[in-house]
Amino acid sequence: MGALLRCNGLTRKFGGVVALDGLDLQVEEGEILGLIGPNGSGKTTFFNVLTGVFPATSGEARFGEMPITNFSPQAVYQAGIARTFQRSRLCLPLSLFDNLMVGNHKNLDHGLWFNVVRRRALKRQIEEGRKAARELLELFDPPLAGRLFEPASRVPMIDRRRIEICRALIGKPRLLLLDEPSAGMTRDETRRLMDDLLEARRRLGRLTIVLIEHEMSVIERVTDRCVVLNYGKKIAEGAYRQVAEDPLVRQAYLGLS
Amino acid sequence: MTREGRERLAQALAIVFVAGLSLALREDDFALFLVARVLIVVIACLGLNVQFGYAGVVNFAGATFFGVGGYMAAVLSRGTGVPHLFILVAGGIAAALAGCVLILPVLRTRGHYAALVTIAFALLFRTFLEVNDSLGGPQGLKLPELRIGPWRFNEPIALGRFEASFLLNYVILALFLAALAFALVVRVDRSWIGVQLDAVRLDETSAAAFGIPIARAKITAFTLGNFLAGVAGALSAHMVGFIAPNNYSFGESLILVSILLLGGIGNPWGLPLAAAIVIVLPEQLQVIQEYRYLLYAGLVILILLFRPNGLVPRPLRRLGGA
Amino acid sequence: MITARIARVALATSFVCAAAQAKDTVRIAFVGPLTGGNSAIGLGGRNSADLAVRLRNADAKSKYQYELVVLDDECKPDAGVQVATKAASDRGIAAGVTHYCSVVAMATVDTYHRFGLPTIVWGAVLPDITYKNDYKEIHRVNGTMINQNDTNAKFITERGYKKFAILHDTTDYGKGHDKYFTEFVKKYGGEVVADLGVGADQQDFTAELTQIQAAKPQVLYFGGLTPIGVRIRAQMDKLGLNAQFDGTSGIVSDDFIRGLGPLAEGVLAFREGGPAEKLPGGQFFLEKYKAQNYPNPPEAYGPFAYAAAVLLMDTIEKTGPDRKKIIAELAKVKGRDSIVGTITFDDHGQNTVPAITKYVVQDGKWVLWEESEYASGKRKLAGK
Amino acid sequence: MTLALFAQYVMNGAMLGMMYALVAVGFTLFFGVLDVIQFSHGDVLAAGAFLALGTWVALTKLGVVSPVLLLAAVVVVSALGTALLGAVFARTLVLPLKGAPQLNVLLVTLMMGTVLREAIRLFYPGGSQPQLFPALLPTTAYGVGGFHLRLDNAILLMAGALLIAATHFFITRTRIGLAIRAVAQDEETARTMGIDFRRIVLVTFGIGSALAAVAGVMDGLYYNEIFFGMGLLLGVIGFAAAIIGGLGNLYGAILGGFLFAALQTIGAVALPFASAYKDVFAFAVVIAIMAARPTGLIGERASERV
Repeated sequence: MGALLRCNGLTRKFGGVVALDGLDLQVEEGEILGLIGPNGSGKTTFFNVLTGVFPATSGEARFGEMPITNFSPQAVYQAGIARTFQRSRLCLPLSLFDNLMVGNHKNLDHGLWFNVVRRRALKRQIEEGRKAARELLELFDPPLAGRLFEPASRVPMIDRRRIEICRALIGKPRLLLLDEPSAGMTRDETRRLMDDLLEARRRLGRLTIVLIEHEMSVIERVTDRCVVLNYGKKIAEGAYRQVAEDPLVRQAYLGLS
Repeated sequence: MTREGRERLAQALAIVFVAGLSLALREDDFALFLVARVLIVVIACLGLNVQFGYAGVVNFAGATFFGVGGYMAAVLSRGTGVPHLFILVAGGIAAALAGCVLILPVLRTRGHYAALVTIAFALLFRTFLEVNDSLGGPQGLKLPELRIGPWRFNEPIALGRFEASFLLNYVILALFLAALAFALVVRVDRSWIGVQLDAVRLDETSAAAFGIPIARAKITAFTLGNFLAGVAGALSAHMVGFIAPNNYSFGESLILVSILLLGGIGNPWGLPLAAAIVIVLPEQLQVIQEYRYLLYAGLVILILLFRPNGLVPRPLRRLGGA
Repeated sequence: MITARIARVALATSFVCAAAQAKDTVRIAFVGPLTGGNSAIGLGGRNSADLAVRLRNADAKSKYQYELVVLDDECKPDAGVQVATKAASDRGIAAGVTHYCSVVAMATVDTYHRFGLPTIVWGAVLPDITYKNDYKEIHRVNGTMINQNDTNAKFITERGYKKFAILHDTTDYGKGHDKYFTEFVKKYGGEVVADLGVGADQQDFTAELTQIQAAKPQVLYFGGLTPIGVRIRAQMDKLGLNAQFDGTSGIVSDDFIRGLGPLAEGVLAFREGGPAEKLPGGQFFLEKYKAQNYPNPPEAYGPFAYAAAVLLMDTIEKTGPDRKKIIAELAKVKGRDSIVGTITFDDHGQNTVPAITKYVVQDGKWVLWEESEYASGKRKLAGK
Repeated sequence: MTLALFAQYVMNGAMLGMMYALVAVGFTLFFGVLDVIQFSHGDVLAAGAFLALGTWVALTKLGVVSPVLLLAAVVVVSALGTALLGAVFARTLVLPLKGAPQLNVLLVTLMMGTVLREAIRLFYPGGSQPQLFPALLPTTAYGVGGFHLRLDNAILLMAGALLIAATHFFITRTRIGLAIRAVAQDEETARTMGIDFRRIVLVTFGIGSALAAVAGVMDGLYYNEIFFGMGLLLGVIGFAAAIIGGLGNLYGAILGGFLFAALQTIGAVALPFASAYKDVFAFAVVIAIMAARPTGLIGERASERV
């Protein structure tokens, strides 16, 4: 029973459309699971249902021993699941540091009294936050550590992706959900990003990751295991080489008949 | 010097400047009246700044909450012996509580839909005050003089050889409260709450995904903003000495919002400048009498077209100095 | 402090230079609503006061050159107090012709009293403005809504009408009229079958009028101003409501007739003050007003603003531009002729000779009731 | 309440709802193509009404007497002139602000409304007082019990219904209408399909403003009186109606318009408090509706695009 995340019959309907159809899925502690499938096959919907953006129509999800079905997004985050978004969703007018601190929410004190009156304690907490941010960036991409106080709108796409991943990492989650980190980047940039991620993961201890990705070379290189979705249903599961050979997958995904 | 240190110095200089100006004008009643009014409007707009500028909660009923504060002050100071300093706070609390009526629709709606909720509330409030006679109806209410301990606000100041208009009393109090409100808003901005509110304004979904309680953040901002508007309203009611529904129309709310945009939304530093322009300019335009609003509206349009981020755009937040 | 003093000296010097022709310049303030919904009446008042000043300045016999300082109170108390402070704290201003909106007049009396600025109210009709205080500075040339409604109720019940519906706007003006008319009409034996308040910027009254129609009144009393008065009269016709329309001073304007056309025929209205066109100087006022080519008509209260300005300047001629002396002199005003009738101030500064003039619309004109074909029996009021 | 009286209330409310709906349709069209609220829309309506009145005055001076000719001229001139005005606004104020915060657009258009309103008040002869609007329709009246039906009202009601139907037809069946809907759906895709985005925006603002002008003329014909401030409340109510229905939805705007009129009538007549509270009642219900249906009655569902 080493599964960190266990979903049973997870279903989500939008009106008459079944976006997620009775998905059974397990994520083992410490693995990197690839989630693949054609556009509209329910991958992002799965993330959204899991993180409480949409409630599940039926089915359940457990995180460790905790039933997290229909938790609010906030509660899912508190339980230890962090995510990135398909389209970059940084707060562009804010500094990189502010963006990272959004991800560090659970370690910060948000009381009105603390923030307005106890300025000295707040200052200490800010110092700690800066240290944590710098350390993480040093690990991930050292040049970025010197640019903490630039607005996110002014850094290139690849750095935004990095910050987005760091924003998810800084709260030290147990499970990281990455939604197509390569979107909008060149193949080369994607490779560099993945190298950084793997390197960071190696140093941070064995973080569990679920990765949605269209770029098959990425999947092949980084994942331990893959789950293939089509029309909201799981159609195959196993190591990448294995599922890539699966005729069902080839038909659905690659459009080969 | 750190940035925070520089800001503190600027704040101190601003206070000294206003205080010095008021002293220089101490016998010019009308100028003091305008200074006090600018300060009061700054307090109210600081509140709106927290709502619009930080949390992204739209509020087109600023003058309404201002009015709730004023009416609370009138009711308390006419009917009870509550100390007047407390009345100002009570005005703020009343406005914050009045805002609670709107919490549910304000939380659930966004953008133009939220705008409608507050516009409807503003119209409703004014009509209600006019139709309902228990609060003076359209004829309004007179307020007694403001007193704090032995300090009587409607008496001219005479300390030894120093003499000044009674309005200097109100300027002093308004300056004190404005400085307090300013410090509060700046501190909120430069703290985790500021980051949190910005995250809520810019992207609710991703904010929620990182554990930020959206509803709580919005309620905090909405309530804090209304509180400040209410305090300002209570002080204004006492200074003018009279309140009536006419003062709290939708048009007045729009003036508050236009001050916010002219100053540079999200930046408290632009507000005093914008408030001074918006209040003093039409006054200087009295010469052209009935054409004032035509010109004023045209001017606002031009500023918004050519300086869309206001006169003093909001700078990047740098937590922890640097 | 020093700069302020220098500025003041500089100002005073330039002032003297400008007026150096021979006569000293005396400044008097005019305050009224120049923007917003009540601006028509405000501009009429402004023009009338302006006319009074122009005529006086053209008069070689006057001791002073007068300058009118015009301020906009927007019909809002806080804006009113702001401009009142401006006028009253400016020692160069000798006196003021102030306010049409009652709520603003109420808000500003304390300010005038504090600074000792003598003022004459030219249009606000709420009794409290003069009677709720003992301020010597505050005077009023026009009568209050009490006098007006007393006369109105007595007149209309004497015509044999019994059942009344009241429609009033929810401003201080409309609500005050509602209160006093209800009081007096009951006293004279009338029955109020419906009493409804409406918004001052409302456009559609069909719901209210249908409700009133169901109560079958003989008279519809309207307490409010020209804009919605026009709408209500027009919509009565749409709904076939044939009650006699009985209005207040707020509709005595050419625009009421212009806005209604033939529908205005037979409408009654009452106004404080004598009929300008019949009184000494009244015809003169109307002619001179026309000659100035002002873009707006004087409206119902223009003659009052004119009379107030004339009264102030007459007083200043005697006393010089000294506020205290002006106040003392105004207290003595008794039986003074003006274009709005005789003016006598009581110890509250209220004009106690409130001639109330009765008007009826006949052939597209406001005609004195006594001279109308309605009084002579040639034409009949609604339902008679 | 008698049946005749009830019928009278329904008739009054329907007339009111028709005008609100016409204004609301404009709001919803503008929002559809450009995601903005054109807050001076109410004052554009007033401008249309005054343009119509000015045309009438000019034509009468020239000696035209035929009511049919006058009516046609008044409607056409007012609609065309106001359409031009709307397009000019779109060109000079709204399009340049594309991409700016919603709040800026809102305030700019509100201020433009103030400019229009003040301009009418100051520059139309006698504009600060209500103006008599000529009765160009036959005023024959039929009375049944307490019910009073006038021919002009019936004509106006039918004309309004036809106009709404025509707008609907135009949007759903014509080429330009399809282009407008394509832009409303997705600007980018519409551009790639070769639709001239700017042109469609200008056309939409023209059409919406022309509708407002016609509503203004109807208003004048119905009340026989127009006023510089007439657009203020009509604008707010039209906006409220468009929002209650759900922005961008034609049926929503129509529904919202009639619903608001119904609320006002009910507030004035059927509720146990003074009729002056009718707007308090109507706006309170609006707030309640927004709490229950945050995106309007038939708006898009609150969907989060992640």
